[in-house]
Amino acid sequence: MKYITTVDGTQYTIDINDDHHITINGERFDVDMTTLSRTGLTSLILNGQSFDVDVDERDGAYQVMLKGVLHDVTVEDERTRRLAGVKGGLKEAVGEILIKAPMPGVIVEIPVKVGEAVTKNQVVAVLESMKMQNEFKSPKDGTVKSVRVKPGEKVDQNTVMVSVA
Amino acid sequence: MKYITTVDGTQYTIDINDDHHITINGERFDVDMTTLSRTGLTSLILNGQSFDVDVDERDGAYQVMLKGVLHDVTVEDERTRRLAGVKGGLKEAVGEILIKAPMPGVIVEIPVKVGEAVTKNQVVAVLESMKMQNEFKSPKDGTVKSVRVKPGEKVDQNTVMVSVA
Amino acid sequence: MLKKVLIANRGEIAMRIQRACSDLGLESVALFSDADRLQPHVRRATEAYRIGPPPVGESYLRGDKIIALAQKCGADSIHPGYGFLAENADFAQAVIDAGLTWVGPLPDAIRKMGDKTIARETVAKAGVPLVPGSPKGLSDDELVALAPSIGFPLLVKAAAGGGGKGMRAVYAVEGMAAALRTARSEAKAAFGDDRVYLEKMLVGARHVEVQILADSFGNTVHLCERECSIQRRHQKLIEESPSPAVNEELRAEMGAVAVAAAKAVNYQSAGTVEFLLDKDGKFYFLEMNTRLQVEHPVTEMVTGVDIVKEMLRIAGGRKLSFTQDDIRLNGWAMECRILAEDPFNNFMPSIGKITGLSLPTGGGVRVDAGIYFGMEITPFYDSLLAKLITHGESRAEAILRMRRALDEFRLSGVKTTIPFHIKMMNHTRFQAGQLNTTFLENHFDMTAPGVADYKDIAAIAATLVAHRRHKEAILLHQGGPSPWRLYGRREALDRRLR
Amino acid sequence: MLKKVLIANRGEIAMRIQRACSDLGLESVALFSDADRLQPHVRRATEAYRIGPPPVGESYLRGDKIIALAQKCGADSIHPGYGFLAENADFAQAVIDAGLTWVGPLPDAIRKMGDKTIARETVAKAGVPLVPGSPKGLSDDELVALAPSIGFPLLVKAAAGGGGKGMRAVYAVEGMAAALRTARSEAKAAFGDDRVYLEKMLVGARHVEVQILADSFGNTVHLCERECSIQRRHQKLIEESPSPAVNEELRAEMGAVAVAAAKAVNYQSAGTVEFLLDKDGKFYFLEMNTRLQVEHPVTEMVTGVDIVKEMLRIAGGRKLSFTQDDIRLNGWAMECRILAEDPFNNFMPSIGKITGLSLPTGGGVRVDAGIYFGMEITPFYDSLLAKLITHGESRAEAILRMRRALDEFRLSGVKTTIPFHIKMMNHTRFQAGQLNTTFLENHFDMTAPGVADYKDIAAIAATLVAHRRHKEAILLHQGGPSPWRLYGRREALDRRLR
Repeated sequence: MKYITTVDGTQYTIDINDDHHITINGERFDVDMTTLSRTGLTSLILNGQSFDVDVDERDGAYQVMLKGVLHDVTVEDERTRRLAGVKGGLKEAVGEILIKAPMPGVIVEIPVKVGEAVTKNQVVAVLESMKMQNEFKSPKDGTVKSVRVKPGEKVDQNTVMVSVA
Repeated sequence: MKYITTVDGTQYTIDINDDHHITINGERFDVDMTTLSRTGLTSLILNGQSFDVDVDERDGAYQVMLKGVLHDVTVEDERTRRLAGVKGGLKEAVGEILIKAPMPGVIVEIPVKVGEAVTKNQVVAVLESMKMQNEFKSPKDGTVKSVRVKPGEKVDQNTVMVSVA
Repeated sequence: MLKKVLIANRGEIAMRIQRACSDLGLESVALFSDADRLQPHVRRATEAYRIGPPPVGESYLRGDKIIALAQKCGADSIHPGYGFLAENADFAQAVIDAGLTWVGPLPDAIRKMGDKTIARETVAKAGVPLVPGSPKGLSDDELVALAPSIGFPLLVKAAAGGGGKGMRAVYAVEGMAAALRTARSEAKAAFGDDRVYLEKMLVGARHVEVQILADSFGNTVHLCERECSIQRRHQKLIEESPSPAVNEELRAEMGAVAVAAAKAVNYQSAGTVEFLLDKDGKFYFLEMNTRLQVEHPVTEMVTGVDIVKEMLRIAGGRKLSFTQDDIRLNGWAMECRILAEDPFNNFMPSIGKITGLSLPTGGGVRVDAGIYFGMEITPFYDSLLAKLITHGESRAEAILRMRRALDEFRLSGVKTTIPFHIKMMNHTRFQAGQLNTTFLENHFDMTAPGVADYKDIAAIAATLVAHRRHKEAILLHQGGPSPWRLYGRREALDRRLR
Repeated sequence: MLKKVLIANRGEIAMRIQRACSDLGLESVALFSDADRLQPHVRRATEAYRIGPPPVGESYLRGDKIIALAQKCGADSIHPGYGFLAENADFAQAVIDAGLTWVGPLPDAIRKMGDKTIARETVAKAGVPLVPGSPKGLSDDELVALAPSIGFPLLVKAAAGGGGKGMRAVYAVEGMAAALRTARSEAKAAFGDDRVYLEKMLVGARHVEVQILADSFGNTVHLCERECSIQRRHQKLIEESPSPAVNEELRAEMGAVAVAAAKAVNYQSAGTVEFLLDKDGKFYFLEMNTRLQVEHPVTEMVTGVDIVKEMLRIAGGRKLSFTQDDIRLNGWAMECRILAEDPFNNFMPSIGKITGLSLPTGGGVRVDAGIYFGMEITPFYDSLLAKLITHGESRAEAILRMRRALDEFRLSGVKTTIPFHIKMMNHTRFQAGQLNTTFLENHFDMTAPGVADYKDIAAIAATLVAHRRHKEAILLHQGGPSPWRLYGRREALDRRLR
């Protein structure tokens, strides 16, 4: 099976020949990847080179932690890609996106208003927690759909602060 | 709720008053026992004394590991005990008991025959594994019901060697 | 000697003190808030008592409750650890007034060193160098006249101020007039007080501190220096001993000054005198921490002195069992603070459950931690999960060992600073020991590409995971939705896909 | 110097060697059988290759495959660890013949020390004391005449024998005739050879061994002694350095003899000369182990020498960087072997999955292990899971630290020797250092009551668990059988019953 995989902007064509062989950009490798059930512990041996990796999946995108470096990875299988006519790169988030507080804290500032147009990476909320101020950014270009908290308000974990569509 | 609990032959009367108080042989204690889900990690604080315990249950009997000492414990609730008219102590195992190899190995000796009367703790099988000879004893007085392996035979884990009824 | 020590703290430092008590054959008593019921310091204790709900104001800061508890359980002393009540002179006094032994310096020493102005005046009298500057409240003309004798670059600072407001850097005498004007107007606006003063700007200075131990018989010994220049927003992240910038001569000089500072406040117990060390090898007093410090293990590794045990011995009225001449440096030690913060996301604190944990082990590696598999990281306390300390014959070996220990350290479920430390250990400027307190701002970029590029490996790993999910999905579609069956299938699949 | 080392071993010792390579900046290559695919030594390696199926004869003992692999992957040397091929002279020779460096002694030294008779003859010539005895093959009359000069008690032993067959203890000359008669007839029956010989019986002797390091320039240094008297069926369970029975004078004497024994076979690399030390302070050669030993860390802790690093340096053609005069003992170190064996059940090997794991940490504690949460303990390899090593200022402190480290060491899913070690650390005779090789048979009872009696606590813990199960059962009865619901309920119940 063939995949088009993009890592931090660089694109690779990967063909999984069988359980123990892959071809990446035309080069063939012996591969042995084993995951210990329910621990997330993944060991990859590639032509004898051993790597301990953490692979995290969220909404179809992958984050791979490898030797202390975090990589953003997208994987598309070739057929799906052909059918969809996608040109590569990360798909933009779609629909209404809820920006939640990842931990309890106090809202310091909400620098946007409902209906306001925002650009990707524009700060939409500032939360203070564990003695630190943390900024939250819009994941895409769009419009602020709702503002659900006020400055000074104490919020629990997972409280929706702002939504963007 | 009241329990009659026997530890290595010594009997205790324990009354669980509520989630935080118990009475043992008439003496009342503050108790705080917490188990971390799915790790078996149990912490017991009794009038401020802290204990890390491992409690293992098998067929209604408990093994408690505490400060490096293993205790055999039986717990009976008072009502059941009264109804059954049991006089205390470990209940004898009943029915046919299968004596299995806990690990792969080679049978060294089966010093009993089918139909032979055996006493509790009499050796019924000797298994060699990891370069060591290990003896297996009858868990009760009874009769050898079956001998399913021969000296020199290689056995897998959980192979039934002998059964006693 | 003491018999039973109440440890008024939590986490790794509570474990650390508990171990020292155990090594001395002393009993110890643990405290816990409701959030900490299953913390190792509680489970490993012989005695443990609930102190209150999770917020610190209702638990670990409740000095009254802590003293009452100590009396109730028959403890004869209290060790405060660091943070919480450790530098609270009133609490120390209350402990003593309750007839208990305070495992720390006398309240008077805490008070004097806790007030920055009194501290500076006291140590200056003892001959400790301060950052050169002017008195507060002079006129513009007086300040301009004084400036050349302090030397450029210098800072104009608001007398009433803080937080950078009313502060201006000046690089030559020509810039003085403008800087004074804007600084005064900013200070006036911010604090209603336009008085300013001058302070020498220490460019490229290092944070170097000296560990002190003093008994109640007047014996004061220093245990050489630690360098803690790798800081982010004044929070230390990496510490080492000795400092790459300190030679034998400077070590003796800084040590003598630190001992003088401690003696100036009649110091007892363990304490740390912090200095800024400039590029020319001149050093200036910053402050004295009147308690055990987070980074004390690096000093223990190179001197062989168990600082917490010594604190307990001193509090029990013992004399120091060694003199300055007995202190020898052996090799090099380094400490990385493993925090529950996300280095890829501006060090944002991370909470959650620890779903995977494997600590580094082996020779030359020490871990001081208060964590466990399944532990919930709550937002109530600071983000320090563990301290990873390595020791080697040389600084290079300590770094090599740190690199592999970081590689062995696996913690999942919350984000940690491990990737930050891996990047630091591979940083050539760090490896060369060219450190200063602005290292992170000026010489470090978390997103800079690493020595080696493993993007292709990341691509393969993610693709294989995606491929397996795909296969699983097909299998699931064919099977039913029973979670048990799913579990069985996953295991079978794992095996097949090896 | 070496560049790339293939490590022909598994488990904790493979990890240990990997770390030493990393500390020296050397590359290393790991091997694994199918049973070991997820072992830490494989996952932490930069390079790892499958060697074969789980049985050792098809994997770790396949010297031919190992050498071929080393050549294929460009390794320039092989470190054998201990066990497996470590003392196989033919393998060592094959490694050398293949143009690779053998990280160990020359094959000739392995061969000479591997043959008991040649070893005894060789070291005797170098002045090393042997257990006094008679030659083999003398007549009854000759043996009776010789006996008083050897001294009683003594053993009559079969010349062809082993395993206790044809062996008799004799306590006075009157018993000689009968003992010779029965020993000869037993020997004849067992081995078809009735020749016997006499050997002095060493009552209450200790096992004391001396660590040697020798480079290829003729420099041979000893790193003082280890005591390993706590053994069960000749398997060491607890080791320490120094020995409580050895003073400075005896240490120098045993050290010099051990160096002479090593020089007698032109020894290079790390090795250990084992002695029996009797109650009168007389010591006798047992054998020389021509490899790294399991218990080497206790020596590392007290001497500060990294033995594995030195082995690699020596193999790389370097001179020893220190002399005998540089070796100083610092404090006391102790090692407990954590085995997958059940001390409550005659040390029966235990297999299964590690379902809970928490290693002890902190100052003065070292763990050398090759285990992980979720690991399957298989019956293919020996039962050593981890080595727990503690260091203290004194023997008492090393024991105190061991006690708390054992208390912190949590491993569930398989039975381990941790309870055995806890009992030993609390044993007054052990604490007093009154050790000998029959300590376990004569002075130890695993089922003897402990210092304190916690039966009431065990009763309470089990009763509370039973009570909760009871409540759960009622809840379950009311609910459905869905495993998901059960899981949710259990969590809710855990919380409610706190």
